Amino acid sequence: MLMNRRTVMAGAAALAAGRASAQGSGAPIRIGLLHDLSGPFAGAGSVPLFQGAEIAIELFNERGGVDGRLVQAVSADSQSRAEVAINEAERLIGQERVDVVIGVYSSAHAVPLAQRMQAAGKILWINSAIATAVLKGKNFTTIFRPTVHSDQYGEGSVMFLSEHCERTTRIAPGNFKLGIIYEDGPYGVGVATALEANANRVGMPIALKEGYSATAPDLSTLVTKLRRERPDAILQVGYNPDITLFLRQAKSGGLRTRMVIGHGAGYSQIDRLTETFGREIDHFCNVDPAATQMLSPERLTPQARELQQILLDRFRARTRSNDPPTHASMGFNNTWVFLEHVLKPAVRQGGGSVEAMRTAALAVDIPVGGTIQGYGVKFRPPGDEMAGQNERSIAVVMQFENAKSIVRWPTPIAAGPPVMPLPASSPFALR
Amino acid sequence: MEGATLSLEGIRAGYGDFQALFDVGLKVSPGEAVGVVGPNGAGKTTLLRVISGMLRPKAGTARFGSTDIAATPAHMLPGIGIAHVPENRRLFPHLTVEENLKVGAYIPAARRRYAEREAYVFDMFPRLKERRHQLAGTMSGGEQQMCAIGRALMSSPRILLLDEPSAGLAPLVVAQVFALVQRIRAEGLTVLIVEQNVAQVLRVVDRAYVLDAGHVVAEGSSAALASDPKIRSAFLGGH
Amino acid sequence: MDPFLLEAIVNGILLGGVFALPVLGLNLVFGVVDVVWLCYAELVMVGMYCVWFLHTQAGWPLSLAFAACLPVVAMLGLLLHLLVVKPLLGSPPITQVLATGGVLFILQGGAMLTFGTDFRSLGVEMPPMEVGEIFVSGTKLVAFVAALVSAAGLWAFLKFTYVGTAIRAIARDREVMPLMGVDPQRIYLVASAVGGGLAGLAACLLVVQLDVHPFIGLSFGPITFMICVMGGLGNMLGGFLAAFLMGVIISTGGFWWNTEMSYVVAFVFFIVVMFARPRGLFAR
Amino acid sequence: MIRAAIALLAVLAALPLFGLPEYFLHLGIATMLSAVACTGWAMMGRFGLVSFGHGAFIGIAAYTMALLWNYAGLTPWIGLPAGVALGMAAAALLAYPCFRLRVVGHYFALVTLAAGEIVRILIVALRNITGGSLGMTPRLSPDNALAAMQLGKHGFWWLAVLVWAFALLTWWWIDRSMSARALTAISEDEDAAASIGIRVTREKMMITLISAGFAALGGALGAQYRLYLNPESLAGIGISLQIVFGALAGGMYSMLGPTVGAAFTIALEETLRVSFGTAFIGAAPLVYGVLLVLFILFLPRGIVGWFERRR
Repeated sequence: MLMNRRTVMAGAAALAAGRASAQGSGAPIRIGLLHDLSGPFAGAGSVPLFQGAEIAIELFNERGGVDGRLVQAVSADSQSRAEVAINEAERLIGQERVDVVIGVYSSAHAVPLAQRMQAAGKILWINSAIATAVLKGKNFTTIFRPTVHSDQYGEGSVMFLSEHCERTTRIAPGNFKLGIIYEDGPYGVGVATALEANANRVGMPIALKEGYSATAPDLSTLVTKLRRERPDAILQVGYNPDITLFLRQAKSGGLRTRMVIGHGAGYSQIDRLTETFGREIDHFCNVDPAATQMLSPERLTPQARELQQILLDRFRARTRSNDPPTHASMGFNNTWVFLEHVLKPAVRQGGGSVEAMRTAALAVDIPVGGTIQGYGVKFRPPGDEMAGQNERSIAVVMQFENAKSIVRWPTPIAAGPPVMPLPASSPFALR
Repeated sequence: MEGATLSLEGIRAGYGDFQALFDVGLKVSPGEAVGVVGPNGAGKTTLLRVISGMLRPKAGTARFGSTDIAATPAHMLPGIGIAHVPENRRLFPHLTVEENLKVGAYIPAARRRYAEREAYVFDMFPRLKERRHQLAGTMSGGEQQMCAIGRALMSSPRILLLDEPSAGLAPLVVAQVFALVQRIRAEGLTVLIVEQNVAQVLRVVDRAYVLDAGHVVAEGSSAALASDPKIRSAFLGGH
Repeated sequence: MDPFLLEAIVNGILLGGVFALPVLGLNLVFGVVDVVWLCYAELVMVGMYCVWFLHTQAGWPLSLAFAACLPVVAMLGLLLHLLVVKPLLGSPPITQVLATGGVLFILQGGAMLTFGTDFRSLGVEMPPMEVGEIFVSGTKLVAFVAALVSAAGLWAFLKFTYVGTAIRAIARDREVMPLMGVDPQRIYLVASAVGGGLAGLAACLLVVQLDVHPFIGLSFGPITFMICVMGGLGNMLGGFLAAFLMGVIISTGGFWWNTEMSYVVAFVFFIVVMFARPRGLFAR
Repeated sequence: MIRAAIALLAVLAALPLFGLPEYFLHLGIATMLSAVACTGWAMMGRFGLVSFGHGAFIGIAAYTMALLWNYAGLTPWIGLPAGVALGMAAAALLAYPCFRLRVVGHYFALVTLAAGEIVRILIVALRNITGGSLGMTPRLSPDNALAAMQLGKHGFWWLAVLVWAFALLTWWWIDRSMSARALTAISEDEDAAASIGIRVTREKMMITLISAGFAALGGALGAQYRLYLNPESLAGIGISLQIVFGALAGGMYSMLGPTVGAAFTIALEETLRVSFGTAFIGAAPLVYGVLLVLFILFLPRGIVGWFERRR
């Protein structure tokens, strides 16, 4: 019998909490958690994504699960390799007999998994993989993605710049040159494509658009080319080791510009960036779903506010992190939405069948402010071009200031106008 | 360094299933020059390889002074005074002459006397001194043979094993090489030389063994062997 | 000349400096022991973790951490030789290569277990230098000079010491070495230790430029092997020059075309070189 | 012997009918197809022709097949052979100059490694056609699954058994041909072989093409089975080395060696990952590496080679 240690431990811990047994009836509900816990993606955000999901399940069980039935997580490691992800999905649905798999960090894994899960008639709940192409035009019915998709990143940074560039830099959007650089994985390519499309839409010129491998040992040529093209803003899409390498080489290569905008992944790990660059990254911007601590609690519903505090306390206690990465919020938030708003009603009303979960998912209607990341949840229905995508997900533009992130866009929820262009104190600012 | 006697008794040796030497016995006393002659494939090279530890005998004893050769790792043998100039010289062609000599002086005792030994070798082979910075592989065959002998002499050996020093050399050069051998032995160094060129070698050695198909078929003083009609007819062209 | 192109070329040469030390180490081990260490880049990774740990976690001064890294990785090279390579000396090359490939997994897995999968950064930096319109990273320049100095040191070791000369000799003819009183096994040990030490040295120069994580070896491992082969396996000077050639090709390829395709250019160039000079660009 | 082989095939073919769980069916298909690739690799590997670039041929074959289907609607039943042919052509293009110009040993291994990486990067870079690193999925055709070679697990199981048997049969046939003896002679001493009239380049080309062909066949079928293509797992260093590991662990000198190796490495990877689970990240590759080294040290001729020697 293949038995997962973590399964046993999670189950035992939940039982030890003891609240359930009193009310309890019924077998535990098994749910697959699939993340990259080893390999390059692990350090690029997949681990906090997993930890967030675990905290959500732990909390859900402490609160009694679904009328006493606890959720039992069966975790699996896809090792940053697509074929391992496929094997694990086969094992989770075939051997572990789960009806739901939650997680999936990389879009390259989400593509085959979505297809496989749809064919097997199981639910895939994508917490992170953001490439628009994962869902677009696929007509999936059992695949759901509560988080943002790559087109929204592109929209976020281009709209943000076009709203603010003329006022702050005296350059009209039509003359404000962009330099787009991206890692050549699905995430980088997806966001970069959206950036280009949005820039074309608002008429912003693109001075350079170039991909690079996230494992490249040197990016100085890219720095040289950017220096030649003199973009007014540099938009980077990358993981951690490559953005650190780029920023380091950009600084020593004398690259200067008016604004640097990152797009999640590497740029969402502000602790890590601060560790390396200190305050030199102040006033850089980052587009991402908001990490929960960036949102002022009064903008959230009381329930969301409570969850926000629980996540922050528990995540900090677990990892001694100063500023939990966005992925922790994503993992917790999206898993919580599933447990509370899909699983619970589906078990109560439909016996927990896949069909009941599907119906429950399509019925979810959480208003803006109702989740800890600020966005609401409402899935696009079957037949829609983006069926399964949360239409209320939002990517916000935030700005780093002293190791904290402050929301700057969309303007209605912004905590004030951005600091732009980069002030003279920044080593990346134009002189 | 004082002399030591090399003695082999009942040596059997070969490669895999192939046996090259059958119960070979041989003795070289200090200060002697001894030759081993015989046709191609008689096992002459194998014999030298046994003495310098490159090949382990399957049976028999091999001693140099008080050392059991068969029980000593090959790389320890230069330390007790055995120097082997192998077949085809086996120089390091991409190293300079001087560097080849330096490798020859690798053992600690030789390193301490490097300058002295180098002067000795350069005195014996003035050509090597001229070409000390030249790559060994770019020299003529005779020069390479001198370099190989010089390399062996760097370790201050007590016995010098020479394998076919005349192979592939022009007759004039062969004469030069044998003149050198004569000079070396005149300085008191023990020499064991393996050759196909029987006429030449018998002129420079005191005694010789005749090896054929892995067996010692004759032995004696070089004068006796040179006049032995059987040897003459077998190896010296029969006149 | 276009100053930006010039900058790309300079950057390529500096990049060559990054490749040069691992190439030298790999070449040394290959030339002497006749075995390719597939896990060489992972030895560098261990060295980088070593410096990172000693400096940021144990609080040692950087110079001391550097000094400690060398013997640690040299030791690792020795162990690799004694435990894995030595028992396989008589085996076909593919078996040896694959055994060191197994060590690659061990080192990656060990690093994950010990340090986790996070990216670790040393956070050391030097100001850039500006010459005309060209910017040169101070860190890279220092690393480059250090690589040159180390290469010169290695050259002197090989040229002027008895062991070094024996190392160069053994690369051509290992059977004859015992006749000179040289124990090949000891030379293998020395070469493995020096090869490991070079990986440690490379780690010191890399850790100030790149973040370390368990998979960092993938970034420069394959290209290192190719450079080694391009210069001629066992040919130290050839490998050293090929490192700079490859650096410039990647850099200018990226400049004229794009960063992604620069590696295609480099690999195609490598294959063409192999066809033209099957024993390496600088084979004698 | 032949009877035993037929019986074994019959048992294998019947297995899915006895309700083998889906996950094991999945692993079985993956194992057999990977065994085809490993067997292909070992066909040349055992003669001292070590390639680190079989991923290149797999990538070319798989993408050709899928692109023909998605863009031209050509069924994979034709697209697969076409892709395999193209993969073999690439192998010829690479191998011919190598053999003529005497690029051998480590040099040959590294040239093939570079070729694998080139194919991988090109697939990534040509993302407008290939989907880049996001990968691509063959267009689904539920109404016409058979023509589209979208067979489901049982169908693919039988297809895999068939292809695997074909690979072994080819091995058996090579072993009995003159070529095997010629190649053995070549691997021992190329010049000597040439001097006794063996056409060295021709023999080497032939075995290389067969080898590349089987690797491409196994790999491309695997992609079709998963209905997903990805440059990382079909081209480049990762897959190329994986094949070599499998072949070597099982034993590249015996007919069943690569198969046993493929089964062993997949089983080991799955077991380690599942049993260590998510508790000790890094333990699985660590143990995998340790076992691999121990295997090579103590079973240098692989698992099957070891058994053969004991017999």
